Amino acid sequence: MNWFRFASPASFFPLAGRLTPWFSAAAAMFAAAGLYLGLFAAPTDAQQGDAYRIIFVHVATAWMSMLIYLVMAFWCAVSLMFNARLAAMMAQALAPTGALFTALALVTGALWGKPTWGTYWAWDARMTSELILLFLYFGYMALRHAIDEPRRADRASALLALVGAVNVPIIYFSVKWWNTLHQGASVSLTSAPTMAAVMLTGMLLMALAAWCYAIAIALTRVRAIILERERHAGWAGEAVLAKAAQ
Amino acid sequence: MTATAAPVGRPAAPGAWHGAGWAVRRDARIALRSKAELGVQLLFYAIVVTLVPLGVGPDPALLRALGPGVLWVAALLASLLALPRLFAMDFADGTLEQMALSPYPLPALISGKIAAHWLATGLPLVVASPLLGLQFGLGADELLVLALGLLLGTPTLSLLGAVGAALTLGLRNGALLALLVLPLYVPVLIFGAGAVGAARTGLGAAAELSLLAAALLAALVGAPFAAAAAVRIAVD
Amino acid sequence: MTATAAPVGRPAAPGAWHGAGWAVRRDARIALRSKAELGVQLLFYAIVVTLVPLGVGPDPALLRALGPGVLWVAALLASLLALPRLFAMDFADGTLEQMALSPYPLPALISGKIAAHWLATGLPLVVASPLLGLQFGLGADELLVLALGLLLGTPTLSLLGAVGAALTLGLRNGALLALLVLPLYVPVLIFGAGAVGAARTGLGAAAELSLLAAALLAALVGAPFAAAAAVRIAVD
Amino acid sequence: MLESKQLAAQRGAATLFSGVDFKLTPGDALVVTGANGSGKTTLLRIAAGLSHAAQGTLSWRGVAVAPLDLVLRAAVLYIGHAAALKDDLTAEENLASLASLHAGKAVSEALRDALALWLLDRQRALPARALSMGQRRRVGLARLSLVPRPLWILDEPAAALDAAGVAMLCDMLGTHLAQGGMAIVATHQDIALSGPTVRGLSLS
Amino acid sequence: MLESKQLAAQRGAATLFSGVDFKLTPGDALVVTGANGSGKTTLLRIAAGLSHAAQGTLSWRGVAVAPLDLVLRAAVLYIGHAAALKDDLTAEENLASLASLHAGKAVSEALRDALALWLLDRQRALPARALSMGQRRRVGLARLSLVPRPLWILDEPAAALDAAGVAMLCDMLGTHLAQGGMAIVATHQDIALSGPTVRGLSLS
Amino acid sequence: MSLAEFFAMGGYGYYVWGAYAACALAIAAEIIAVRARIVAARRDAGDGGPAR
Ligand code: HEM
Ligand SMILES: Nc1ncnc2c1ncn2[C@@H]1O[C@H](COP(=O)(O)OP(=O)(O)OP(=O)(O)O)[C@@H](O)[C@H]1O
Ligand SMILES: Nc1ncnc2c1ncn2[C@@H]1O[C@H](COP(=O)(O)OP(=O)(O)OP(=O)(O)O)[C@@H](O)[C@H]1O
Ligand SMILES: [Mg+2]
Ligand SMILES: [Mg+2]
Repeated sequence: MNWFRFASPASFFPLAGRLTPWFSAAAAMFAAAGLYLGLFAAPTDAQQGDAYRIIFVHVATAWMSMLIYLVMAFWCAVSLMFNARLAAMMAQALAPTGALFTALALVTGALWGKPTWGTYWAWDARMTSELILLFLYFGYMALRHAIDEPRRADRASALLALVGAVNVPIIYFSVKWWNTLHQGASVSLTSAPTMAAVMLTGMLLMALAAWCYAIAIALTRVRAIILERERHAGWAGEAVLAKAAQ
Repeated sequence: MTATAAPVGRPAAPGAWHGAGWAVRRDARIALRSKAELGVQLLFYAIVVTLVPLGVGPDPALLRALGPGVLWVAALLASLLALPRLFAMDFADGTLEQMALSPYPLPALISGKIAAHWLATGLPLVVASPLLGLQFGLGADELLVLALGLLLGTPTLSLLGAVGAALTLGLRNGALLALLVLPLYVPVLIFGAGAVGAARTGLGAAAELSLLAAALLAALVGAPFAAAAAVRIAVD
Repeated sequence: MTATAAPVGRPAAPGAWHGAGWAVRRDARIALRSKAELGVQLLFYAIVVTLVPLGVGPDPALLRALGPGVLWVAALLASLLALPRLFAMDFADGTLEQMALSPYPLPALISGKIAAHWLATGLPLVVASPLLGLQFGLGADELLVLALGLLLGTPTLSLLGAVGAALTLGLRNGALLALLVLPLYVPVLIFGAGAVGAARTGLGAAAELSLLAAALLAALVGAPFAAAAAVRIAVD
Repeated sequence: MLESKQLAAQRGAATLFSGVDFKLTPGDALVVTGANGSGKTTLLRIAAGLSHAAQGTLSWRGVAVAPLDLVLRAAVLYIGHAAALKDDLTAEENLASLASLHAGKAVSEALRDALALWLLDRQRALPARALSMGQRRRVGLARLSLVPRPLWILDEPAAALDAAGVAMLCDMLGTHLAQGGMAIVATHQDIALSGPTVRGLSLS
Repeated sequence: MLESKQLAAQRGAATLFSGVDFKLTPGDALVVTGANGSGKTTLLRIAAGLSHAAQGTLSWRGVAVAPLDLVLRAAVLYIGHAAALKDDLTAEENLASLASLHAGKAVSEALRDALALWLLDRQRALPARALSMGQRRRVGLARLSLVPRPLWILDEPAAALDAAGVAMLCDMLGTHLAQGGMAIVATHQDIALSGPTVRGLSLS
Repeated sequence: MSLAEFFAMGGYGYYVWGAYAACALAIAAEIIAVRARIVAARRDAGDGGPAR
């Protein structure tokens, strides 16, 4: 099997269509199991009470927010090195989901912070770097949006994502440094209780659900992008008609 | 023999230094002709820095604590203010495409432009900073660290900013440029302001300053190539 | 009869309001080409506000003191970043001479341009300021005074900036004059930030706010004519 | 209607021209020629009321007019080297905006007709940045049919136009003059504009 | 030396041209004509190595070259619509700067000669903002004699030039070709460039 | 455990359910938006494509 066949949008389009339902189903299953563990099976925490149950969505979204940026940067590198259109479209499709997870990590973190720290927002190292990550996502999307010519947008935004990816660790490190310099926002995230096995399992399941969801939604969005951009290429219309005929 | 190292028929790229020198000379000469915009930037810096003592009141301890951060944030914003001018006019009048077509390596030409830009916009801030730092009651060693930090940090700002400016060529928006560039400025801000803070508490700023230097080195190596790639995309 | 008041053969100048409306529509359409642009402008403010704690540290008391000043500096920066678009580009591409030649009164057209500039840079900040102020821990009445002050003050920034921008276009010493205009920003910033400080200490901000309103009125009356005169000189 | 007496223009230490007299009555055209830098653009800008003359007077309908006089502004359509197009606006938006600056709100049918006349139907919704050099000029010239003014002042209108565009331009100029309009045109190319009422003015 | 195979260009959804083949050997000139918006500028930018072609290849001396290839950059002099002049620099400074960007430091006598050739002696010390349209173009064209390059790519070089300027341009082109140079010229005006080695390419 | 207790989350119901609801709403909104986008893209490709 020649995998490079799928590097062309025309042949990737149906493949993505076939994969999506599987990932959606997996996401639903993992989420159901994770939610069961997180909301019913896991016992109430001695220190935080039930507030800690936010961890099951918070950690999953926080992990995904960073992971998606890395994956996006990977596709951007591929698109620049091999001048691959599909890779650029993958990056384009991932960005909104990444930004969404970042925003959700911030919101869930803030909602967690109020009961535990007594404030929605503190200039904690992780929260601050997460906020900056959100700005990086928005910058990427805004730059894409501002350029009309899709190929130019591909290349310019890919370059930006790479520059950003090189900077993410530096930003993270510097913000951490800044935080210790200022004696922290009085609370530290690492003081979370050592996790019970059931909690850990629940978090992992939720993270897997987020993975599968992100893949499914990105595949769907990339199909929309392929159709929008290849609308004049002939095969796109055929693909739509073939689908309608089924 | 070195001559055979180059494939037959491929001319060797002419000197990168000459290219950079060309750009520095040209841009410095233009900047010296129209001094107005330089003034705007320095004035902005001064206004921002003067404003804070007026806003937070005359408590010396408070001012001294705020000083480094305010001076650095102001430097960041002032640098941002000057960025649109780095490439936009050259792009509009066709200079940038001539540069891309010249036999000099484009990253070298771009480095020259960045250097000239820093000379015109960053260096004045470095020079003015001790004076403005006095308003916050900073001591001599803090002022020294402040100036040193700006000397190491503002070129990094220009370099990173150049990438953003090149990426937004032909796009109307000054705010977009800020959105792309300011997050990248964060480490410089933290280490720069941190250095002065460390000097104040007597801890010594060597660590922060070396981090600033390292960031500068990294930006020096990477940014001209990234900016050149962005310029190539823009002239296509 | 009013008709005879105009000398025979002299057409009455068409409506100033129409002229201003034309300029507002044109410039606002360019500035807000897409809905995303408004979002970018708001993000710009959010980032500027985020930089401050990174510079001065996360101490809530410090931040609360700095908050109003920071928002005002952000307003100034956004205003300055958009200034080149106000006249320089119109001058370069010939729009400004077409405006001078149109039958609409030039000060009206210019007022429209200034209004559009404010709509694109000042208004978004006024709207977002309560949210941004929260990041600095400002209380409800402070937030109200902050928003009110920005509402009164940012148009003044746009008007003063327009005079400076027009002066730099054509006059031989325009640059110098423009630099003289910039310091006029300072009183606006001081009253604006001072108003919030007064609200915090419970003194009431009526005095500062009326001063801002007075400054706005003066600028509204004077600035369009000054800018129009400078533009006429520039297109000669 | 437009009459100049002893116009002179000075730039720096150099006198570009002096003693320029012309008189345009309805149906007249003045074709200004001359070497590069001889002062054609300068003369046209003075005639349009944009620049001050070093000497001499300009009068419209027998009344002396100062630069940027409202009377002149209401009578003149000036199209110079600069096209006054905004890169971010589409061709149609640009045209609508420019036309309404001089002649109030433009009707959208009239806009389309004007664009079609200059063969820009397919470029209507393109941002000006995407237009070719000639297409930009065509958008500028499309104002001619939207802004009714007795006096056209055109600085090198044929630059960047293809042959069809030049023919179109001559056509419009001919109609304008036939309807009692006036025109001052500076040009390097020979544009086929002839007739008893077309006069030449050559700056040296 | 410069050879194109099946070049095609796409802008937005529209294909501007496709299947463009040409071959230039020393002494050859290619005169590109076509209506406004037909893709002349686009083709010239591809040939100069500035833009990517949608399809097709470009080769120089038999070797395929990518956009902005050093080989091409060392062989081409491209003068497009934009003059690359800085308003604040004088004519001479502008010319010196542009020439040295492509051919190392310019000798000051050579600069003066080049300016004199294009009748710009008296404008030498004028800032570019004061120059007339045609004078600006002349400063740009003065590079032709300062930057020795086998392949000239000129986009509407005659625009804004007066008759003497056009004659000068034809002269220079003729000499360049006679010395074994090559040229690609896009133009709307008929420029008197003839000979067995001048070929036309008409884009529709 | 009663249903009411479950929803109260030991007094932290507002925060816990707020977090879960935010996630659910955001994900639902994203799914709807992407669905709408691909439907629109399909329609345009079907209409505009030269394959017709
Ligand atoms: C806006 C607010 C917040 C943001 C942006 C945020 C961000 C993050 C990020 C990025 C992670 C993943 C980091 C990693 O795995 O190394 C994370 C994990 C975590 N967060 Fe938060 N957080 C926020 C608020 C909170 C609050 C208030 C708490 C609870 C007191 C909290 C507790 C945790 C815990 C326990 C983890 C898991 C740590 C681990 O597994 O390593 N977070 N958060
Ligand atoms: N400060 C100055 N000192 C001397 N000469 C000047 C100065 N400013 C402008 N000039 C000259 O004034 C002339 C302006 O001419 P103008 O633009 O009217 O020429 P034109 O006839 O339109 O030329 P073209 O055919 O090139 O468009 C130019 O020759 C220019 O060099
Ligand atoms: N995004 C786009 N969608 C459709 N058409 C476009 C787009 N961008 C550019 N074009 C068209 O591409 C063409 C570019 O042509 P080019 O500038 O090469 O023309 P030209 O032959 O040089 O014309 P001129 O004689 O006017 O200089 C124009 O017709 C323009 O309208
Ligand atoms: Mg002229
Ligand atoms: Mg062209």
